[in-house]
Amino acid sequence: MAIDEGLKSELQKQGIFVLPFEQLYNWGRKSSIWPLQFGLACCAIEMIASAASRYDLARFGAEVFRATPRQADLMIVAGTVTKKMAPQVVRLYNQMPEPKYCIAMGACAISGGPFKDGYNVLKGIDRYIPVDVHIPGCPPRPEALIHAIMTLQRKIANQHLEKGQRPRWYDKNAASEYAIPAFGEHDLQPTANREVWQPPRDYRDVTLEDVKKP
Amino acid sequence: MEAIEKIKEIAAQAVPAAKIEIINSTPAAQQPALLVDREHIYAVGKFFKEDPRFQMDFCSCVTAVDYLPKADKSGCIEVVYHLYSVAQKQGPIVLKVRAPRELDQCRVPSLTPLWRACEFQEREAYDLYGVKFDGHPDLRRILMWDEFVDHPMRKDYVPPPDYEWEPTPHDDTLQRAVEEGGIMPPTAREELEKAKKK
Amino acid sequence: MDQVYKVAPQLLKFLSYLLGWLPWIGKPVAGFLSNPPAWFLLAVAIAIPILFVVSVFPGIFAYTTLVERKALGRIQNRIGPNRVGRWGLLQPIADGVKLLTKEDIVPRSADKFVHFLAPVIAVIPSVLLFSVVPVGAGLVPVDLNIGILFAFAISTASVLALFMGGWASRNKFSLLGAMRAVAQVVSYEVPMVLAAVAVVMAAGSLSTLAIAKAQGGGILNVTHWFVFRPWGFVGFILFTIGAMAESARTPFDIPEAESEIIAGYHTEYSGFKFALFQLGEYLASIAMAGITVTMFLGGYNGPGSGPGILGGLISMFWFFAKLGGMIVLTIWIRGTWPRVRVDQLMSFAWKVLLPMSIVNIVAVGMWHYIAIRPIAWVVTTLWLVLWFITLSKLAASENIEKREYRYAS
Amino acid sequence: MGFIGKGLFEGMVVTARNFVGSYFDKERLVTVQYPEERVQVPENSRTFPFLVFDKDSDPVASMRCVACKICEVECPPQCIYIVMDRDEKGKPQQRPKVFDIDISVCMQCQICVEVCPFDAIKMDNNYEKSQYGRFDELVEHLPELLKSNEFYNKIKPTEATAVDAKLKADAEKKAKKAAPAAKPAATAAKPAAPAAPKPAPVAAPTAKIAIPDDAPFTPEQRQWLSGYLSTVAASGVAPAAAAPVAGTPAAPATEAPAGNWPWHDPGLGMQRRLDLAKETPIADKLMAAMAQTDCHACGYDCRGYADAIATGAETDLSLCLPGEAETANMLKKLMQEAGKL
Amino acid sequence: MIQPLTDAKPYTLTPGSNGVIETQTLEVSIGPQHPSTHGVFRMDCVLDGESVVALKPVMGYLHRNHEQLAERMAWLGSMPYTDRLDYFNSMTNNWAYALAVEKLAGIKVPDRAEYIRVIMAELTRLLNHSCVIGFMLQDLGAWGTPLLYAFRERERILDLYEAVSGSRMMCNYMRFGGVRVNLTDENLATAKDIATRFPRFLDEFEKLLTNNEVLLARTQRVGVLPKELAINAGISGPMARASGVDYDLRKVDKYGVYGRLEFRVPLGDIGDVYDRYYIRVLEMRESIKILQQALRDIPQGPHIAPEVKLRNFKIPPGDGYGRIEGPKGELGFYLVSDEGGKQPYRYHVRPPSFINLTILEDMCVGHKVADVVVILGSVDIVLGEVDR
Repeated sequence: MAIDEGLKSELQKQGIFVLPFEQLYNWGRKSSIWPLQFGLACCAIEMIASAASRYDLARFGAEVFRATPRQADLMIVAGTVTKKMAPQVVRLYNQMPEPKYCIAMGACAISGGPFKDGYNVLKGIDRYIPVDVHIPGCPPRPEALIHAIMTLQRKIANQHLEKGQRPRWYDKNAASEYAIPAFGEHDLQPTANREVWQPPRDYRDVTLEDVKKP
Repeated sequence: MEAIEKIKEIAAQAVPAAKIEIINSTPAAQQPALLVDREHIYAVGKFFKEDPRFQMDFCSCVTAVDYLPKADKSGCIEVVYHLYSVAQKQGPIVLKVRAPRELDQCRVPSLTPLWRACEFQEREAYDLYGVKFDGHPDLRRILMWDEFVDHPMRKDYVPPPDYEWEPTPHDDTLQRAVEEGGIMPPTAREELEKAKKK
Repeated sequence: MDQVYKVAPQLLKFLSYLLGWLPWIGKPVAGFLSNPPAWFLLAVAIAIPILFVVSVFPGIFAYTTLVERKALGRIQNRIGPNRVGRWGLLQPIADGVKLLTKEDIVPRSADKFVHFLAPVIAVIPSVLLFSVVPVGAGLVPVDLNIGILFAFAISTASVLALFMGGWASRNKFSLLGAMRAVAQVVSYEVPMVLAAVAVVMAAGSLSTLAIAKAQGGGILNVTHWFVFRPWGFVGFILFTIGAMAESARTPFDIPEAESEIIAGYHTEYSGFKFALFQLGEYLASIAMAGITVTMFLGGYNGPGSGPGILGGLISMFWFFAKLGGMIVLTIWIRGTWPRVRVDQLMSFAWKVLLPMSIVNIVAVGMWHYIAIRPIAWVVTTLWLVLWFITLSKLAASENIEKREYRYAS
Repeated sequence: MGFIGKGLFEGMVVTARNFVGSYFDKERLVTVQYPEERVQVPENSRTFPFLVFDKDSDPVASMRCVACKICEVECPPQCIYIVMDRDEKGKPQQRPKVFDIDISVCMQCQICVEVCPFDAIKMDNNYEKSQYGRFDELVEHLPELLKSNEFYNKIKPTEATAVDAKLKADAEKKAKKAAPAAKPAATAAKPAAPAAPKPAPVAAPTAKIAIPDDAPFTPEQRQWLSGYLSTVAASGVAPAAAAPVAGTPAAPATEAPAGNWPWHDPGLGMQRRLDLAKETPIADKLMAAMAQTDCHACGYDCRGYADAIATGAETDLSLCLPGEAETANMLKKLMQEAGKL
Repeated sequence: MIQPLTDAKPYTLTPGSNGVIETQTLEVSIGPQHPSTHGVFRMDCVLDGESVVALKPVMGYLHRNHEQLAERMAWLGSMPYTDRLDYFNSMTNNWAYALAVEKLAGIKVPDRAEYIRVIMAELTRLLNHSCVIGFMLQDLGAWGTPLLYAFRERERILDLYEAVSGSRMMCNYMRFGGVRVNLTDENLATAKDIATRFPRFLDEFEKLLTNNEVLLARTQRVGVLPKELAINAGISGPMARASGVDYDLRKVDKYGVYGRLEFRVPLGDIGDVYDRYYIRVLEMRESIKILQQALRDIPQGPHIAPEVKLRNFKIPPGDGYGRIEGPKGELGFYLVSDEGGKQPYRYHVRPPSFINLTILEDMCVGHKVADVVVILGSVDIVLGEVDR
């Protein structure tokens, strides 16, 4: 039962601050996201630059890069996920304690990027783990990473505890561990985790007509 | 550095049994190479390394190149060694050695005992091209995972199917995306059918 | 403890006056509080120091993490956390809330019970350490006459927690971290204790209150601090190095060396257990800073500190000011120096600190028996400096040398 | 002494100076608080491409892109997808019907900007594009890509003014040449060709369709329209004149919907196209040598240009911009073989 | 008997033959995800207590098939991919590839372009050496302070790169026959300002580090690399010069206009981690000298050879090898073009950090785990270049 705004502002006038549990949790998680110290390629250097002096991720309380997945809440997949590295990435994501988020930073992490046609490159990490925010760019500027972290904070801010809209880590039977692919003779087995990887079936061509009628 | 022909004579005298030819590069590059047969590449390499006139003690680059069989030429895998001399600061001597493309006969004597620099690069040539180096201390795959069986950098390698979401397909990705029933712009699918009909 | 007995009745009277106006339960409660039975008075007298220690020092821990992140930021030309609350003031609270609501993972192959027990044991000794730290003039939670002995006995118990944590997680890196922690704390315990012995000899008593009282007097209550004695200054340096090694702060943070063995013994701890480990670690370093302040920097003595209400308050101010100074010093060192290697740490402890602390004890003896002050100053200083030079020559590892670099022709 | 020495304290002095300095000296506190303050991004900083159109009133018509697919071919990660717009008769318009850029693959290398002969695609510098979804949100279609020239001038002033000046200069040069209706002026073969296809009056005796002066067109549009109408008129009249010597049935009207020319596909290599057109008449061989993009950079479409060369109406063999020197040399070789030159 | 870990052999504490307690080695994989492996690089270490008994490097976690992709693209198409090889020094990667193609096709580069290339390469060298020292200190445990000072200077250089080429890290700035955009006077002014400001930063950096006793104790006599092994193992760059190998391609090949600029090449003699650190500091000082000379006498003129075509650029059939002195060592490109000429038939990169890792085991055996991390830091590897 979310408290309605009218009553809340009324109480506020009297000096009583009503803070439902949900907002307290979200505020706590939002304002102290500890990313996992996990860099793959060039985007990792831009991630370090965003934690460096000029762009300073510390202002958001997110500069504590924890080396162990047990104490991290955010995995920033910064760089190309190759097929040889994919099992390790999924295992790391499984090892993180539950209210965990994932940012796919850079074209390579989203879709394999410029190296899409390589034989050893995974076409995007969301074939195996659910990704919350995608940042296009090769590499995205440090401001783009900070903008993404603010987008993630907005997403955390409106998570709810009510029955219907609960995030996955509140209900018992939702998966918090994702299948780790095995090394096959020619490719990873399986090539994608079907529960996580669901491309849209209908693809509509956007043509000139959409330009004419806005 | 003397002219390449002179080097060829010196090498021929030093290792009489070796069959050495000269292959020249593009006219502008002026880096002719010495093609040596498989049995004597080790002896020639040892000569260039120890001979006081050359002292080639720095093996800079080891590359495998896959030549597909053509109408006139039969296919082969060529391993190219670029040797430099740190002591006398001399330009490259390029040694080439060829091996047939079939996996079981693709064997070349390793030069790692002469130059430690070749260790990783020969392992990479084995991993990506399938050239087995006899005498290499630790011939394992270096870049691909151990359970991988193919040699992916060969010209006739076909990567596994992975074309489910292709918003911008072109020529062969378009071909493979249509075969695997991937999701792509409908106009691209019609275009391909039309081209097939023609 | 005796002042608390005097204070408790007045406090209860004030409380009863406060609750008096409550409509129907006010009267009986006020009556009960104004003349309390003996057992209730004792309970309140015990409750006040416990409440004080459990609320003030974890608060100091929370805001030490904030000061640390902002100070490290300022050293590195950036601003620390400033978007959570006014100047980032709510950052520690946010960290706490997040760590509390984190899933608590216990590795499958871990030894469940030991894995659970380790953080608890990490916190208990650190909190107990505060019972002997004199916060103000006469204000010490428990006035033990063997205060310093109790402090050292308890502080070694935290090593158990580190090893249990490392061993129970069944993780190779945490095992390495645990072994390093044991070796380090054991080998730094000895020079620390011997440095404290010097102070105990000078103050003539083990009780921290007495040591603090011994440093009172002199101009503005400052000149009698032990740190202004030659042997006191050396003792201060030895004790600070030992304290930093004890609580694994840079340059001795080898047990959880992030760049070598991931996060050392608390690699497998997540959420609230990790927060408990951090709490234990930081409380231990604050408590050690408190003991250093008590033994060498004159505890609560400072200009204006005295027995009365006002003097007590000023003395508390001085104690917390000096405590803050020590914490800032550790943060400053953390932002500057690289980490020492394990074997160098050991050789430094056994070959340099231990002999110096023994020499220091001899210096205190000399100081005590040479009646004329100036001669005592000269003799002890000479004695200490001579030993300092010989030891540094002996222990200086041979490979450190200045090098010249040539240029290619 | 083993450890406590001069060097350690020098280091402490440096960090202390930085700590104190951060409160006074601008040099020692370099943080730019991103959402409130922003780093002044230099002018030619680049993130993702966008398409330029000239007039706000009608973006579709005034789009500079003529769908010649040079950028699609040259893009290293192949993340551009273009479909040529055809009217109901199947005749190629000079506009892309579909122009997608998959920004989840784009590597921001601006090679498409470099190779575009019509300055139709430029690099934006907006970097705030993080999305929750990954599939359709990260494929930019025409509505998101099309941006006005004013926007281009706003984000990149110097570069935009230089491009506008060049376009205006080309337009005037063509207008001056086209006025006396002399031999079609060879536009400069340098890679940056003019945007509007120049009106090449075909030798065939067709009256130049005059456009009323009060029609609401800018001079530049007038050029383009007249060129376009002349080709339409020319195609309507000239099939007979283009009858090749070899007697095979003349190809249908040059503007006929894409006939069954197997080689008419920009993706095929030059060699393959010529093999497909081996036994065909000289006009088809010439057409096979073109770049098959029907981009009208030469003033005709591929078929029209081939016929013009075959009939001798067009002597300049280097007008095929996308084909560049390769097509020009091949045309010269074919003409020598056919003994026409 | 104590329950063994998943794969380890059971611990036996029975006294060995000579009465010594038989201990058991510990296999630890300092794995693809580790705070100080500078990316996804793995070392399988066998530890006896703290000291290393054996060490096998494992790579390939960032093998992005750059060479196969290059064989399907035009010559110019793989120029932006060279930025992603060693993602710290995109300018020198571009230069190495452009130099190799120019050598193959025989293209003459105008003088102004050569000077611009020298300026950009030396700026990259400054940036790379300062960041490497920063990362090495991070491995030594200094909580990011030297690293963030180095990144503060790096931001200044990246601003110049962005103003000139459009992107901070992936410049894609050099073309065959010169550079894509000419340097305006304002860019030259910022470059001069960087050249004057960098020595002050270097002095502060040295004061913080060079005679810091903990650093001296941790790095002297650690990871010693003898001179003959360095030459035989093909080690190049500052790592070789720290062992006394006098081989700097700017002096040996005299490519570009390095023949006209005078600068010195610092050489160490023991070849341990401290030498590699200090050689990089001295090389930064030499680079500043080169930068000032290049900025002083940069001529006017075209910034690119006009006759080089942008599209359908063809190279006559044949092969060739071009190399430059990158900040990490000798970066070479071996290119083979067949008769089609529009695409490279074989495109091979000779990466310095991949070959400098050959002797990692020889340097690390016998040292502690803490030293292995520092030695890897001093070797200065970037995984984009190691795995290509």
